[in-house]
Amino acid sequence: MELSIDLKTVAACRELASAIVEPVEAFIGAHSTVAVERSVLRLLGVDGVGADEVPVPNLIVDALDAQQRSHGAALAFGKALAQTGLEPAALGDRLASGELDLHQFDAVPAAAAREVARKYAKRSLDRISQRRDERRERLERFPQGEPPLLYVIVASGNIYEDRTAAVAAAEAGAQIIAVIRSTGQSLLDFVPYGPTTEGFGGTYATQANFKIVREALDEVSERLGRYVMLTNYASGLCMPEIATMAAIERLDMLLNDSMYGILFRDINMKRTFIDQHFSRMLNAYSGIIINTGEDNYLTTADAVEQAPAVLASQFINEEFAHRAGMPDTQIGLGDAYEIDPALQDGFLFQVAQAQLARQIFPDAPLKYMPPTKHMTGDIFKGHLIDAMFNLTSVMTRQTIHLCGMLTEAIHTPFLGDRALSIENARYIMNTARHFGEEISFKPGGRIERRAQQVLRDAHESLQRVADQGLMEAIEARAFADVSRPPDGGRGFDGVFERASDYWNPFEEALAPASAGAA
Amino acid sequence: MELSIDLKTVAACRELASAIVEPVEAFIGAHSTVAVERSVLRLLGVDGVGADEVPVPNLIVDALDAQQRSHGAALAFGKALAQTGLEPAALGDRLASGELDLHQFDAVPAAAAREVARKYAKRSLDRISQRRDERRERLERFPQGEPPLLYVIVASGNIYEDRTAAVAAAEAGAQIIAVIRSTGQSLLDFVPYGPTTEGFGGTYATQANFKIVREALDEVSERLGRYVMLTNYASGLCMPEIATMAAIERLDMLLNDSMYGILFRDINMKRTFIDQHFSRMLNAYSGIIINTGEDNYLTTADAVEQAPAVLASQFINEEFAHRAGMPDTQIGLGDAYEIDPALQDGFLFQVAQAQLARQIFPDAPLKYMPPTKHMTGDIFKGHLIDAMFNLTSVMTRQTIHLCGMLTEAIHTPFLGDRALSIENARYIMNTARHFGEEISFKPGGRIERRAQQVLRDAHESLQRVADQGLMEAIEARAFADVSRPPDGGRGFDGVFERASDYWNPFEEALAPASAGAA
Amino acid sequence: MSRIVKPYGDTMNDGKVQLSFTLPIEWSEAADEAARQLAARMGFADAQVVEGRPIATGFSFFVVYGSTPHGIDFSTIAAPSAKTHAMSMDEIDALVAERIGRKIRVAGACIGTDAHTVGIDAILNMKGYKGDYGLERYKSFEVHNLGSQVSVEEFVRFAKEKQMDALLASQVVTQKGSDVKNFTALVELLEAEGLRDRIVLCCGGPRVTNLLATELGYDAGFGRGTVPSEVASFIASRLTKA
Amino acid sequence: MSRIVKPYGDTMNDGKVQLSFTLPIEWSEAADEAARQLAARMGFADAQVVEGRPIATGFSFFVVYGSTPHGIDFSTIAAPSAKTHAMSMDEIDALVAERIGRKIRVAGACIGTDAHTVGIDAILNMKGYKGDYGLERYKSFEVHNLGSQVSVEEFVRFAKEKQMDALLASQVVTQKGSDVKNFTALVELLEAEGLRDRIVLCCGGPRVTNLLATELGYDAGFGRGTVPSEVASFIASRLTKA
Ligand code: B12
Ligand code: B12
Ligand SMILES: Cc1ncc(COP(=O)(O)O)c(C=O)c1O
Ligand SMILES: Cc1ncc(COP(=O)(O)O)c(C=O)c1O
Repeated sequence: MELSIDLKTVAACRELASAIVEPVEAFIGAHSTVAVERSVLRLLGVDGVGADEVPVPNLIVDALDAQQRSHGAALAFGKALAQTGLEPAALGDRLASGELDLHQFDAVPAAAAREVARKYAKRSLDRISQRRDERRERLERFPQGEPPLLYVIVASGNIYEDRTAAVAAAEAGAQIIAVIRSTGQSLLDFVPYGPTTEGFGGTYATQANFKIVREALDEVSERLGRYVMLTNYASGLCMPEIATMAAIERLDMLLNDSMYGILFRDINMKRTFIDQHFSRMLNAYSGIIINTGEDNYLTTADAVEQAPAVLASQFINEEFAHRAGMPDTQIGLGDAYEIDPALQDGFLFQVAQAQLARQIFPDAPLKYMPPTKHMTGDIFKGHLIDAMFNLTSVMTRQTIHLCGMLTEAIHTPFLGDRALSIENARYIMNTARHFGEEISFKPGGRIERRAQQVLRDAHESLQRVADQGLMEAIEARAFADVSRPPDGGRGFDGVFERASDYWNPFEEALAPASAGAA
Repeated sequence: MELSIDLKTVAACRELASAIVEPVEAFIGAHSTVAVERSVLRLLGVDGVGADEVPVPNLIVDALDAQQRSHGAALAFGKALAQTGLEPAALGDRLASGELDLHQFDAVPAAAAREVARKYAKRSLDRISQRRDERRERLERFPQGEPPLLYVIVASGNIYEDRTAAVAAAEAGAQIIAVIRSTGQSLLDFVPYGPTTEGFGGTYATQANFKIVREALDEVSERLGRYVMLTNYASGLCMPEIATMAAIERLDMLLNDSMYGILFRDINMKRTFIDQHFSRMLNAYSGIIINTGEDNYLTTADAVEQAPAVLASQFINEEFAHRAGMPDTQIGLGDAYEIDPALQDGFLFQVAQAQLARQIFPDAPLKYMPPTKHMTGDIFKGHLIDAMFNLTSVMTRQTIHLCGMLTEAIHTPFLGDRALSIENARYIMNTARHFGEEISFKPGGRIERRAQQVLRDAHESLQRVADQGLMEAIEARAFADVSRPPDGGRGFDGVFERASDYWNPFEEALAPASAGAA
Repeated sequence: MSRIVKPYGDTMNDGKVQLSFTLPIEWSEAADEAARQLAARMGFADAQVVEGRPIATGFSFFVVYGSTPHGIDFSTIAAPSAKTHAMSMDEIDALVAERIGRKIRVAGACIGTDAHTVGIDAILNMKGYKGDYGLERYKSFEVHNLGSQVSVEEFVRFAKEKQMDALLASQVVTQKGSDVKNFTALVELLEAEGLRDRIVLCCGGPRVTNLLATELGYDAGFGRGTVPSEVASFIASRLTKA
Repeated sequence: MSRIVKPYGDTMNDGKVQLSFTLPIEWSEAADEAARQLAARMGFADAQVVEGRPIATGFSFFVVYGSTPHGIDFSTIAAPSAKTHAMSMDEIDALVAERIGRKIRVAGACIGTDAHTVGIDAILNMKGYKGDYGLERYKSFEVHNLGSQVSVEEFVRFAKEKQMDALLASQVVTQKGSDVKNFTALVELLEAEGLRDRIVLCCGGPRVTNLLATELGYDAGFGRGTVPSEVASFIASRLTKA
């Protein structure tokens, strides 16, 4: 079932993406953010909260002066480690309580600081790599099953109800569980701490919550003989910190987009670009598959019109991911089934788009989002739209399949909704399992013409962005019809220039050249 | 979207069907039945009921002696018409009341009888042809819309509730309405009379009921600017009488199978063969599209195994219909979407079978029945199975599309069920309207191999039936795994041999050779 | 120990229920409100009309979600299953051979005007259902399948004349309570004929529950998805226990 | 004249309703029976559990049909729609030009923590919704779209400072009653600030009904499928009437 598309245009799109990302990468290389530095501390072993529930990594980074910060938190912290001989966690606590202050250790030689920090960094990376091996080993013992991998969300706000729901969903056939975050968490400039039982439209992403669900899923995986993946969101102001926690708690996937926060959460673009780079370096190393957020273009605007924007964004996300050292097999590019169900031949357009992505990104674990925007209170109709989505997904061999809920327009999923939704996907994907293999598209027909058009338009739009520069293009509404100024938006004050001898032990260890090994 | 199939095998199947039907047609030509004779009287203008609600045509035919009967009721009745100068209806009433007796008129010359009977036969046929023209003219003014034509059933038992339901369904988008008959009516050897309000699992087929719904649908057709067809069942012991009433009341379709009654209602095979021939002659003339009942093979046995039986039966039904003078455009051959939803690639098999029929019978208005057997109380799942059926139908260009009900396993449809069901079909058939045109099947793939296999097996089974003879084969369980002896079953006592000068004015007028004009 | 259970949406005891229905009124905002008030009158708290639309002149369709305040004490539910005697075909054959020493005579039929034989055939016919052999395949049963549309009188006459040990009555059509009517008629006639105590009497069909069956005076009732060995086990253990 | 309406299955007044729900119990025949009794307790007659099955350890899902004895007197339902003033854009512009002689100042926002702006944007943005232009396109409105996650305080402050004639508040997230909470907070603050009487106050969202809105103290509420001209008509006629 191959579409005939112009491979030269595909190659040209990749070149344009590279040209677009190149200058941004230069900018990234010269800067860091408070979130990156907090992540470095977390990776070194700092955890816990201080007064007013403020996380210790925040307290420490907030206490750094501009000078210290520009060299990277690892240096100042490493000096204290070297001097005090404390474990990072213990040191963190003393700094948090005010017992110690990093300015006390300015005089400690940088070399000593680096040495001890490198030691802890290695310990941390070894631990992450152990978790990665654990995943590999479990996947061998409990094969996950064939893609499309059925992915459902839990979102009760209470981590313990979420755990119940996650286990139930796994039993019903879910292969991936996402714990949706509480609304607004992406705008918090810190990560909440401990198990949480009150969220709004979702449950806070905390390391303790990650652990609770990971353990429950490991248990159910063994019981079912099938590995069940766990995912969460590395978006927002704490993107790299969530990537850190996810690496440690062996999450398997993370929502992680190079531009989503900018466009849809008004987070400063520089902050986002820097954060996504560090996050993805870490994700690459942890073996975490990222999911990008192109589906968001489709929920706010017309899906037929936005199709080229989705493809253009996929090329950009791919390029950013490559630059952070991610292999194709970890880049879950996004798309969604959002064409108006009333449109004649809408299904043909969806098939065209999904197959186009499949051919252009053959090794990517494509993420396919379900119908949401056109879902209504008519749950019966909604179930059918989901069925056509399921069919498209199995036909075009999508990888990460977010099961649509018949109650999408009503409430965050009930336990019973999830069971019906999984039943829907399983029925359709089984009854039409090999349908995609058995058909081919009429050359020059409606489906093929549509795919070719989308590719051409994406190329054109990438060309425009390349001409302008990515930051300037975003300001000029190139994406999702929103304008974001380079120095506007949330979190800009957390961006800073690196001193010439800025140092980050994890970047040093994970720099893309060496990440190939992951 | 063409399957590559062996056209020689198709031609061989048609030849076998002809060889199978030939001897049966010879038998039919030498016999008649009480139902045929009652129909002749009805066509001449006899109607109404006598004592104990027995229809007048029954009273008259039952009063004929064997000798009279063997010459055809038209002769004896014609003699009385000639002698008394009464209109047929009035004569019928006098005969029913016992005031007159057909034996009184034995001495009237046959020529006089024929002359007057021919006059009334012509009046009747003119009326039918007027109704046919009426249909044509209405279809021109109010085009019915594109196939697959959405067909739903109403079945409340009460003709007035049925009317409400029929109008509501038409408004929701139904293009064809079937009033399901009360259970057991096919085994009644008479047609109930007048409007009825108490049926069981359906509503009695009576001429008055036909009229009530026809009028309501004509009204709604004008309001919607879209002709809505009406259909009922010409099966069972009164098959030709129902065809008669349907012709007069301008029904547009009739369930009418050459073997259904034999296999599934234990009606005598000779009775059925004779009755179907006369019914179809009439249907051909009235412009009524018949629907055959191959779907019944699938509701009692495994649909994957029975596929060749369906195709074999389609060839036989086609041949019988041709012999009765029906053009291909009136032969609605049946099939159903009954493969187990749990079977992997079941959808591929369904597509193969539906497309096979579409190619072998290119001009037939194929009738496609929905999933029933595997429907359960899980209405959500049921709605999805119906969706895949809807998709198969639009892909393979089926013509008469019986909408599946999500509540199939629960109750005869509620008004709301019908609306959801039609919404299902409309959504799927619109979003995937031209999908079938845009794809082709992989040569030698699963779909094509399946179609080829079914064709080969059907050929083999037709060969076996031809070798045995149709009546003998039915006794030997060639169809639906039931055995019916040639002289067993219901209604055999209503079969009789024609005298050499048997006469039937309608047969005379409608004999296949002349029916080409219809 | 009492154990109150309530419907579960996403939190224990939230009582969430989904409803749909049609009202014979033209759609309007007032129709939505009527649907909401109707749901409230049915006792649902926080009833939300999430869908309301015209489906025909004078008819509107609604989807409603609400919370029921009702719960049920699960510890008080007495609904013993008839399917608890699980034995394999061989075990049953051995048991019957040993304890009874002859074949058990079983007659089955679709009674009344019901013509849906697929269900009772699934239990009786050799080939069985879902890979589980039918009673005809057992060495321990002599099976008489009377087919469809068997009147209660005919069925009882047959049981009497042929000295059946067990009767299996099927009802698939349930419209207007015809199933309960026919099942009841069968028990009553068996009692009137003085046969009831001598016969293991079972019924089945998609809407049958064991509870309903026992309330009607049957020994057991079998619903959706029954496989033949469950029925065979019940009959054999009932007859060998007696 | 009173007009009692009941749910309609296939016959007037049969009261047929479809339900589905999950119970936190392991599936068994007793679980089916529990579902049946629960439906009976909800008041349904002839409750039939047509589907009952395990969906997870300790959870079962049910589909039930039953007949409700309840009806509703449709003649008593007072749910006046806010959408009854239908005028076209040109008519509205002409009316406002004639009677008011200046642009009507309108501010819209997604209040509270709600970030679902698509709905309010559909009403306000130039391009509108379903082929119906948004208020920005009207000559008669000066539109201020404050966007998402606007606190009630901020919204009222803006209304006061910029002397708004009409406020449009949107709520899409309804979990745990957050919509009603935020809507109520807005009315209360406007009243506290003495602004309520000077402002045409509308709210909207997929679960909003005009009835709910007026009960909360709004002038009008707009639900699913609202098009901009309906809102524009309401505001214009309210302001020109006053
Ligand atoms: C196949 C079928 C037919 C076939 C029947 C062929 C045949 N020889 O049986 C045909 C096409 C002839 C038919 C006709 C009609 N049917 Co019909 N039919 C069905 C259908 C699609 C499937 C039934 C079936 O075979 N199920 C599969 C079997 C294996 O399941 P089962 O019967 O439940 O049996 C299992 C258990 O219940 C149990 N069991 C059953 N009986 C017994 C007995 C004992 C003793 C035991 C221990 C166990 C047991 O074991 C079985 C195996 O697990 C159903 C819809 C559906 N999906 O359920 C409609 C359905 C049953 N039919 C229906 C109707 C109305 C009719 C007609 C009256 C329509 C008409 N007006 O013409 C006619 C008349 C038939 C009549 N006089 O009874 C309605 C009944 C509505 C109601 N609730 O009352 C249904 C629900 C469809 C609908 N929604 O309208 N039908
Ligand atoms: C698009 C969407 C999003 C987008 C929003 C983008 C944006 N800029 O608006 C994104 C992806 C960001 C998003 C995020 C979230 N969403 Co959201 N989202 C949706 C979705 C799919 C569609 C909503 C929509 O745009 N509808 C189309 C518009 C045109 O319809 P409308 O809003 O009803 O508006 C019409 C009328 O109501 C009326 N109207 C509306 N407001 C007003 C105001 C006035 C004054 C007037 C006159 C009229 C009016 O006019 C409009 C035109 O007719 C719905 C599901 C669904 N299908 O409804 C979920 C949904 C609303 N989201 C939901 C949730 C939970 C969330 C999150 C909290 C999830 C999370 N944990 O991250 C987040 C957080 C957002 C937040 N803080 O509020 C839930 C809400 C559950 C509930 N009942 O409370 C829903 C129902 C999905 C679900 N089943 O879980 N979401
Ligand atoms: C990449 C990405 N991150 C995060 C989110 C979740 O939104 P929030 O920013 O509220 O966490 C989404 C939602 O679609 C997304 O696509
Ligand atoms: C050809 C035909 N006639 C009639 C019927 C209806 O059955 P009955 O014999 O009960 O009228 C069917 C049902 O499927 C059928 O296929």
